[in-house]
Amino acid sequence: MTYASQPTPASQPRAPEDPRARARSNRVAALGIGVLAVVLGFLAGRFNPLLTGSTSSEGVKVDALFSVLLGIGTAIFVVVQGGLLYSIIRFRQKSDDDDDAPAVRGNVGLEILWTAIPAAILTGLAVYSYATLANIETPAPDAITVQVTGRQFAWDFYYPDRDVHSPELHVPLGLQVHLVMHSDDMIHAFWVPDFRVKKDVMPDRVTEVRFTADKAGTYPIVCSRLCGVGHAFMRSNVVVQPENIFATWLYAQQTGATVQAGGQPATPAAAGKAVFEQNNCGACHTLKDANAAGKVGPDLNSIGTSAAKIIQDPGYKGKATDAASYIRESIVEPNAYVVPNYPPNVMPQNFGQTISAKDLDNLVQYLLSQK
Amino acid sequence: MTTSTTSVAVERRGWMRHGATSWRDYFTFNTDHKVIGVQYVVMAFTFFLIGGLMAEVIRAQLIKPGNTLVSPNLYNELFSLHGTIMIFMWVIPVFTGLANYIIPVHVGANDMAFPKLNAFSFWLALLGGIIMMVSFVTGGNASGWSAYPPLSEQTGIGQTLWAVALILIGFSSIFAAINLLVTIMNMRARGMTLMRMPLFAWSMIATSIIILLGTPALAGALALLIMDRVAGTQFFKATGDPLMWQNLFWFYSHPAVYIMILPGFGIISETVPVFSRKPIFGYKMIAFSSMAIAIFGFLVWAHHMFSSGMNPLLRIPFMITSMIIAVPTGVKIFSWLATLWGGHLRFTTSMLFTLGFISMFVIGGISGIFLASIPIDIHVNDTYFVVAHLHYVLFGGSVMAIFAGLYFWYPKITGRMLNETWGKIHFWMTLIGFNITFLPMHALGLEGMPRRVVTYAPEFALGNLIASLGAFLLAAGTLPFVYNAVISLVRGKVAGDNPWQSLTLEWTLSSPPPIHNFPEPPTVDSDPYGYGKPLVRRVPPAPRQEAPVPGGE
Amino acid sequence: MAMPSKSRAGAAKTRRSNYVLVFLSLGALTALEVLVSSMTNIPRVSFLLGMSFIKVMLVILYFMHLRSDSRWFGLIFFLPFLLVIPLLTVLPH
Amino acid sequence: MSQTVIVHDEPRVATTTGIDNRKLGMWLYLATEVMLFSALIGGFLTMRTRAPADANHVLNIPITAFNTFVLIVSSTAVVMALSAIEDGDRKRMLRWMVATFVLGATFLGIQINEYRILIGEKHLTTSSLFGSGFFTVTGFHGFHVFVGVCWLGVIIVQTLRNRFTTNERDHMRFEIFGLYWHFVDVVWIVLFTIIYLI
Repeated sequence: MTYASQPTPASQPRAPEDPRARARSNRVAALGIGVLAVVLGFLAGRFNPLLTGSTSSEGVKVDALFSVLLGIGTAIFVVVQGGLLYSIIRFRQKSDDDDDAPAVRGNVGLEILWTAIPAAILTGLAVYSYATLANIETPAPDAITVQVTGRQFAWDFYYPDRDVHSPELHVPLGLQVHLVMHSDDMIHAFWVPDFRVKKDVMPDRVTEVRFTADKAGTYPIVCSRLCGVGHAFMRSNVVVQPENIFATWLYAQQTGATVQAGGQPATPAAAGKAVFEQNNCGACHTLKDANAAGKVGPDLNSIGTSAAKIIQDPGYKGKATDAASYIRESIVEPNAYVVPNYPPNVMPQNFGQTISAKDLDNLVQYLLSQK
Repeated sequence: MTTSTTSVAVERRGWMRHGATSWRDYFTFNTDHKVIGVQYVVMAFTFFLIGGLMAEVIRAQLIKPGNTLVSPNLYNELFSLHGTIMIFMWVIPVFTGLANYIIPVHVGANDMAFPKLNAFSFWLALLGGIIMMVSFVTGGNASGWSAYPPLSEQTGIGQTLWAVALILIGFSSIFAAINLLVTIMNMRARGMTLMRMPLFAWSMIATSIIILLGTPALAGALALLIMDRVAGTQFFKATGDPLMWQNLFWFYSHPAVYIMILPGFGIISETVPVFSRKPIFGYKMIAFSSMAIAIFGFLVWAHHMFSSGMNPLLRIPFMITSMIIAVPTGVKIFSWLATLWGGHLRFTTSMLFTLGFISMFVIGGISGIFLASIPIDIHVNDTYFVVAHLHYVLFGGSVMAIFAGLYFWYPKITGRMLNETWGKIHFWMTLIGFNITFLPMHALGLEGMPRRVVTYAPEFALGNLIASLGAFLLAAGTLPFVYNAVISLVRGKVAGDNPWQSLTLEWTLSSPPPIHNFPEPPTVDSDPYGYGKPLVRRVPPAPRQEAPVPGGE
Repeated sequence: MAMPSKSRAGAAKTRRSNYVLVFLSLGALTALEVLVSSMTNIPRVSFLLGMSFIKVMLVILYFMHLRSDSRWFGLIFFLPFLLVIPLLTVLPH
Repeated sequence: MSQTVIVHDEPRVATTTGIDNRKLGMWLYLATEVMLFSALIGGFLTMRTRAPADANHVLNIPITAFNTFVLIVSSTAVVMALSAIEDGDRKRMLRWMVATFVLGATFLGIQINEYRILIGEKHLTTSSLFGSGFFTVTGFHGFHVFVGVCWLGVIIVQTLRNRFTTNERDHMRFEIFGLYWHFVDVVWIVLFTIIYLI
């Protein structure tokens, strides 16, 4: 038995069509598809509708690279889809035809061509990408350094020169910012979509990222690496300000911090609210006073009164004896007692280490005041 | 053996079975490659439905921002298991199943090289799948299918079960790969040199090599993860090296995307010439490009880590290899286009899925080039752009190819034709639903929507709404196929031996083929793509001296 | 089958003396390794890796018969090492 | 006994490459094992570079060198048994098989004793990066030796019951076992150098 013994319906050729005219029209069509690909590719690259308007000087270069890729990608797209469409329309088997097509098994020149041309294009893209990469990652001598700490599910930005912590990143306009990043727990990723910068924040090593904001405004900071239950809520903002306003802000933070450290105006509850915001508790918990609407963990709107009730509950397994100690326990050791209908192991278990004792006291006082 | 070899029959060997006469035989430890093939396909399709259901829940949750259909923890478990199931319990095993059924017949063998090992592989995969589902019930993997530590070291007990299940499935897949490789290398029909093999066999060689050399790296990484979780070692903890997981994981999981697409390339290389009534264009280039992908596919893994904390200098060589790997894939696409060009195209459902494959896969391939470019990848890594890209490759690519193959071989496997009208409804609903679902995701990712989020900023509402509606259409589109596949078993038109007038060896047999396939050993004197005028049939090939293949082919 | 039963006994005899030779070399190398591992005035690591490599090759070529067996086996067995090199280069970074 | 029949209905057709299917399959499996151990060794080396100070000085090199030697002797015993099969000498075959079995078991015994001492000295998987890597990698290797010893045990029992002889088919079965055993030996040669000596 061989392949050759296959039964194939043999039928007489249909009314003859001039094969040369046919081949010529196909060649013209192929050429047309090629021209169309070049034109549409050029237009797509020129008017790139998908990734434009970055507000950092690095991002603008990324957008330019994207435009080139989009142009080339569009051209490839048109070649293939055009070839497909033309074949579907032109080479459909006629209903009265049961015959095979002329056998063509290959064409060495063509095959070399469609190996070599893509290889050349891709090599070129690799070189261009590398040039862009080297360009956007070049350190500037006058860059200002901010230390970033990621933790479930909040960001902390620390300005070492002024000893200032902030839950939002404030940066000066037009100056390169050098972020030195580290994570307290999981892998997070620091991403500012408008700046086209992203870098993982690792628990075992320090990573860095650099950008230069070009336009004043407020842009979202997104965690793009799955880091646990509150991952979707791990967001913050980067505020780009003219240099003098930035300096004023930084100074205000510094003195504010000093005043607080001196324990003058801020009540413990007011300070606790700052701690609440700094740790992004609102990502998971609802608390009207702090404009928080998280749905992952229990509602904290009347925790000041409900805490006392919970410890009376026979189902309560923890060690707390009053409302304050219950709130403290829930923050430091969340698995001691998990409110019914909420899953365990969801709330980070290291707040006892990451929040200072004083801040913790203030946070407990603040929550206690929510009646 | 006294059993007639021309009719379907079943042999009993102790508690084992070989062959099937009734549906009950499909629930036994059966050593017939055709039975095992069907077992694989049916199991995988069941998991496809389960994974698809999870996808629908995910899309329902994302239909509007701030939706509370599922809790964030359940959401994380859903997309983690959706990914794992679709990859390890659907695409990989369904290809293993099709290869199991087709490859021995394609190369002219009576069964696989190791029938018992073959059956063992199937039951091991099923066991792994069941453990995977159990892990979901016990509070499963909530760290994504890529399970990055340290997060995956702190999730529930189900994560350990998940890892155990993956190791079992991995070894099942390794054994299947060994089986296929030995079958193809060692059990070919007389006259079937390597260059006369069907291209599906070539693609399975490449796939099996990747499975053989890649899967153990994943098994090793999973073993270390289990050690971390159970025995308190520190490989991936913050005191150890979390990045090492990413290296080991992607060392397998990037080649794994080729495990999931190369068999699809093989199927397409079979259907395109049959339904174009033309020989495949550039046989050798298609075969060699599969092998090139198999080897170079191992040298690109770190492009998944361009924005991680890896050594920045190491990114450059990986960018270059990631760009270059697109070349052999492009060669295939152009070769298929050239096969279509000037053919006599027959638009059966199988052909529609074939054309859909080429069209959709190209889009995934192009967005892949964007991802290979480090500066772009930094922006879109771990965003919906990647979600769009991977679904264009794996759904628009692999799944379309799977359906092309299922419509193509269903008549051979069951002896009956699938209904073409329902088939076309299936195709158009799938194609349209698929594009509505995943096309907007490109834009969502570029504009700043990260992946694996239970909710999102209000500005992404429109894109997500469209995607969710498309996903419902896509899911509904699967129903005609299920109906068609079931109803055609009894009501379908009788297929006959060779409904498509194809030249590969399986079509020389009855439908379904007899228990030991070939009543007499077949002999082959050309590749199976001798379609077209002038008819080359019965004419010996040009007296060009075929060089003997080293190793005594 | 694969192994035609030609002069099996004769071949076995020459093989056996080879086996003893390989065994002696392996033993000697192991002793040498222990000796080298405590020395400090030589490029210790390179020496140790070199000796380990020789031992591995001895076992593979003679005990596993790769030297005389089908080329396919060599291809199959050494192909993974092509991939191990990049993996082990990247991992500790 | 129950497992007798299966053997004879496998068709004896010549293979395309002329290589026995099972031998080809075993070599392919060994390629997989190469990658598995490379991943594990990669893990060990990474732990080592991360914490070079957690050195291997707690390990007992002389005893392990002896253990390495035990494994080398066992490998030699396997090839001796193989050549006995080729000579059709059942008695010599059995003797070398038992020797291999005993040597394999000795290796495991010494390794377990090493673990016992280390754990007694509070060197655990949890205590350092070196401990993590050491126990995982050597443990995996020990498991492979254990599988090999069990496999050989089955062959020896079958030999005693005259269901494993010196015929050509069983020759191939033993050769395949030998490939596995030598591979496990090769892995140990590498591990001994990387973990203990360097």
